[in-house]
Amino acid sequence: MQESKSVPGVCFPWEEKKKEYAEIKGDEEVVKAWWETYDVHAYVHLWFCVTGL
Amino acid sequence: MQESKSVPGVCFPWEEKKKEYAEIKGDEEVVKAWWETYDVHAYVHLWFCVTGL
Amino acid sequence: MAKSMQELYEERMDRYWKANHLQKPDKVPFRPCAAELAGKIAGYTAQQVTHDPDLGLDAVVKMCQAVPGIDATVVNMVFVNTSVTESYGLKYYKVPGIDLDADDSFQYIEPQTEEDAFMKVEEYDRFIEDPNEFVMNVWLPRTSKYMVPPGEQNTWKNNLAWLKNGIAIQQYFQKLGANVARMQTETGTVSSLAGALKAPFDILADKFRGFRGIAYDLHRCPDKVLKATEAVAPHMAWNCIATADPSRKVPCSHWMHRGATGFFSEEVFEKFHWPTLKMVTEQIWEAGIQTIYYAEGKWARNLKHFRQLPEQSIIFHCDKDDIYEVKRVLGDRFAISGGVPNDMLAFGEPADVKKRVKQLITDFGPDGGYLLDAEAIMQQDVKVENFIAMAQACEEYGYI
Amino acid sequence: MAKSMQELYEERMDRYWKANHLQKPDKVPFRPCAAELAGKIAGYTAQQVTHDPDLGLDAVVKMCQAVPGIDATVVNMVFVNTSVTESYGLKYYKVPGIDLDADDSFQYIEPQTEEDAFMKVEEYDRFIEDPNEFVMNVWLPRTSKYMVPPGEQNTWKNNLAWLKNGIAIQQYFQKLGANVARMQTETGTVSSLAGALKAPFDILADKFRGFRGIAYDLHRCPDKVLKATEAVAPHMAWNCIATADPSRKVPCSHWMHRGATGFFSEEVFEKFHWPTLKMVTEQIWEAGIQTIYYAEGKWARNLKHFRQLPEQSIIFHCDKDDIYEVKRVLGDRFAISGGVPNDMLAFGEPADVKKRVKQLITDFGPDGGYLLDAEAIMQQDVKVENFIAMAQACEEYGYI
Repeated sequence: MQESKSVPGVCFPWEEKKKEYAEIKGDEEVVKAWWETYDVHAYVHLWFCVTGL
Repeated sequence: MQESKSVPGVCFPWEEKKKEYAEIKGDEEVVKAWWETYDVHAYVHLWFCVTGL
Repeated sequence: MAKSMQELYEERMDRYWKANHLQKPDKVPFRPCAAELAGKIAGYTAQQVTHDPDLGLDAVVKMCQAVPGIDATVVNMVFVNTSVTESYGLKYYKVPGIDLDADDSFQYIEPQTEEDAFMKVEEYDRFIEDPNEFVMNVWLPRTSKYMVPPGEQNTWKNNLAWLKNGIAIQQYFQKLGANVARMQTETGTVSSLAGALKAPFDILADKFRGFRGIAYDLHRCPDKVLKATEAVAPHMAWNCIATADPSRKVPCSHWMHRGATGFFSEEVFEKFHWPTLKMVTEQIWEAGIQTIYYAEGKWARNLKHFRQLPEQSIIFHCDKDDIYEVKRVLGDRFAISGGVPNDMLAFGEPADVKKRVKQLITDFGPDGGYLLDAEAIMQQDVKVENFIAMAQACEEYGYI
Repeated sequence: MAKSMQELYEERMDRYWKANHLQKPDKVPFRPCAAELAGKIAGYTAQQVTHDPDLGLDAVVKMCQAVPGIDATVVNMVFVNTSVTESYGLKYYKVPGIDLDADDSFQYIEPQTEEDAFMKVEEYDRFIEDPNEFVMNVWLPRTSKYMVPPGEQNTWKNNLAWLKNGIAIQQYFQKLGANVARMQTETGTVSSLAGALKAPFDILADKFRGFRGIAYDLHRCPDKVLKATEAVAPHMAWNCIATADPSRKVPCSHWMHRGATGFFSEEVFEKFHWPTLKMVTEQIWEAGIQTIYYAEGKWARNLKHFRQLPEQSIIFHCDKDDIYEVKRVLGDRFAISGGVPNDMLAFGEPADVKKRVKQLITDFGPDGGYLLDAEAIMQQDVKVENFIAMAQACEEYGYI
């Protein structure tokens, strides 16, 4: 099976986004969860254009 | 009062969009109404960033 | 006392679930896939149901109200909303009321040349390396009049197109959800599917390379075609599961195109089409979701392959195949649907339809695992009286 | 028999409406503006109510459940959702839980130099010619880490940022609407405002030029400042009306900043601030909508100007002004709100609060046109027992 770089459900990985922050002073999970929530939505929009439109 | 070029509620005017179509074979009002619906939403998003965020 | 909508809904859900799972429900479920036909019943033009998302969805509710006996149906069988696609400048449709008369069905325009293709033959490696990157940065911008790919000079129309894509599709998703709820509470009807799937080979053929392109590629770069199907398959499965029914009660749908026997040889099907389709279907099944194989065209030669799938993992919808042959080959493992020819619905009379429905129910009903439907998606050519006859015959003969 | 939520809601709406319209309701309405305080009551950190839109909105419902006697409140007094702003890379906030401790309030970072300003002094003409074009093509891209203006080389992060802006804000709007309904059905509480307004001068000062920039501009290009307020005013009015309560029952809100007497001279207020604010307020009133003038800071010197506005067109919220003086100057034309010092709510005791509330109600209640609130938006420094005392005192003494 061909290995692909792209991970389903991810456009802009949290690991990349996290590098923008010097520090996360509070609960990182809250920040990560919502970043990923909107990132997943963006991914679903992109692929809805592919498979649904 | 200063006259401004921009009309509230409009980003991409229907008159401009309409030029893309060689012809509108059916009910133009339906096409116009929905173009303007999403255009108004985009405008509201832009100004929500200005006044609400 | 009349049943409440909730009781009616639960009764229909039970019936639908059992038939999908090879069981014998109290009645053969009527599960039509009505597209522009719903608009015809509701009094809306094809332009209205295609371009106006509110009327398009309203038409389905009105159809369920006007025609008693619909157990489950598709909330948006006119699956493209062209006001959404126009908002961000999608190029590949002929739109009812714009490019077409207000009563024509929307049409997909497949680019006919390598130059116009949304993915070029030399781009296989990029696609294979990262299909999501390709979709975001190459494919989607190419399909839009306004979008600009990374690296090129940006425009205000580009920025606005992405914004509108976000807004319009998001709103459309919410309207879909609200209308599924409306169908349930106002008409007691089950939304028959959630989550869409295409075969990896189909998506490559339909949306990226085009039929001509893929036909050549099978000869000039067969390994890349195969790798491309393998690269895109996880995205197909993931998206289908992510957008499926959270309760796992209703199946997702797989609209089947280029695996039909008229397009490619059995060898091509076996090597390029089937392996990733099988894998994706199994992943979806492992997530607890059945897939409707909506097999457009004729599939006879390839039917035997589907027996490799886990029992009950699919519902096989029969279009131009002999449904008796389909039942013989697949009926012990999977539910089947279909059986009423669209020609009969368009040109026949209610008596013809009732006779056909009675026959289908008599032959398939007693075993369970059968759902009544037309052969193909019902558009504006279907006579309303024939559709009503279908529903009535199912009510009349279906309790067996 | 206990009142149904719907009865409670209607009673509160009637009370709220009457007080806003200078009438005497059955009880003085308690209309708190509770921001991080709601999270404190619900058990959520400032990070949670600011960054998690579900918890932020849930906190307000929980507060209405936990503290009986809230007649009307703001569904999202923590008005910035930082997960939305992070999704498209907004630069101008310090975010609780990221840049700030999880229990700090979010902070707006105003660029301090001309170089960093989101609008440069030489861009007045472009802004004046077309404020929407400026917002779309200049201002918004500059405020985002990812967005790229037209004419520059596009990036994938730009495209994704616009898409996410569309999705995230759209979802946030839907969550807001759903939570207004939840407040009504689960707690019988009125959503106290809909549609936000800023004074044209304030928006120019706050979001485009910055306070330092505008202070210089008033000397170096006063005509352009004035023209800019005039150019942006129709957009302020239009947006406020478009996002206001469709039923016109609840007011919109005008969060007042740089017109307070500490910032600029009366001449500046009269020439640059007031004319377009007056015009916008009148347009909104003509559309059938009242405006809450939430007058942050001290406004005494400028109060007299507000008398020019149509009777009942505004509700004047008093922060650091002497509320008795406000009542004397404006009380015959407009309802007033406020009166409980935030210092007392943070450092005082419930008995102090009750005494203050009793006094306010005794002095203003009999005339009608008064709404109980703190002086300023309530953050996490307010003691919960003092907030509860406020609600209880209003229940106890408010029926006069």
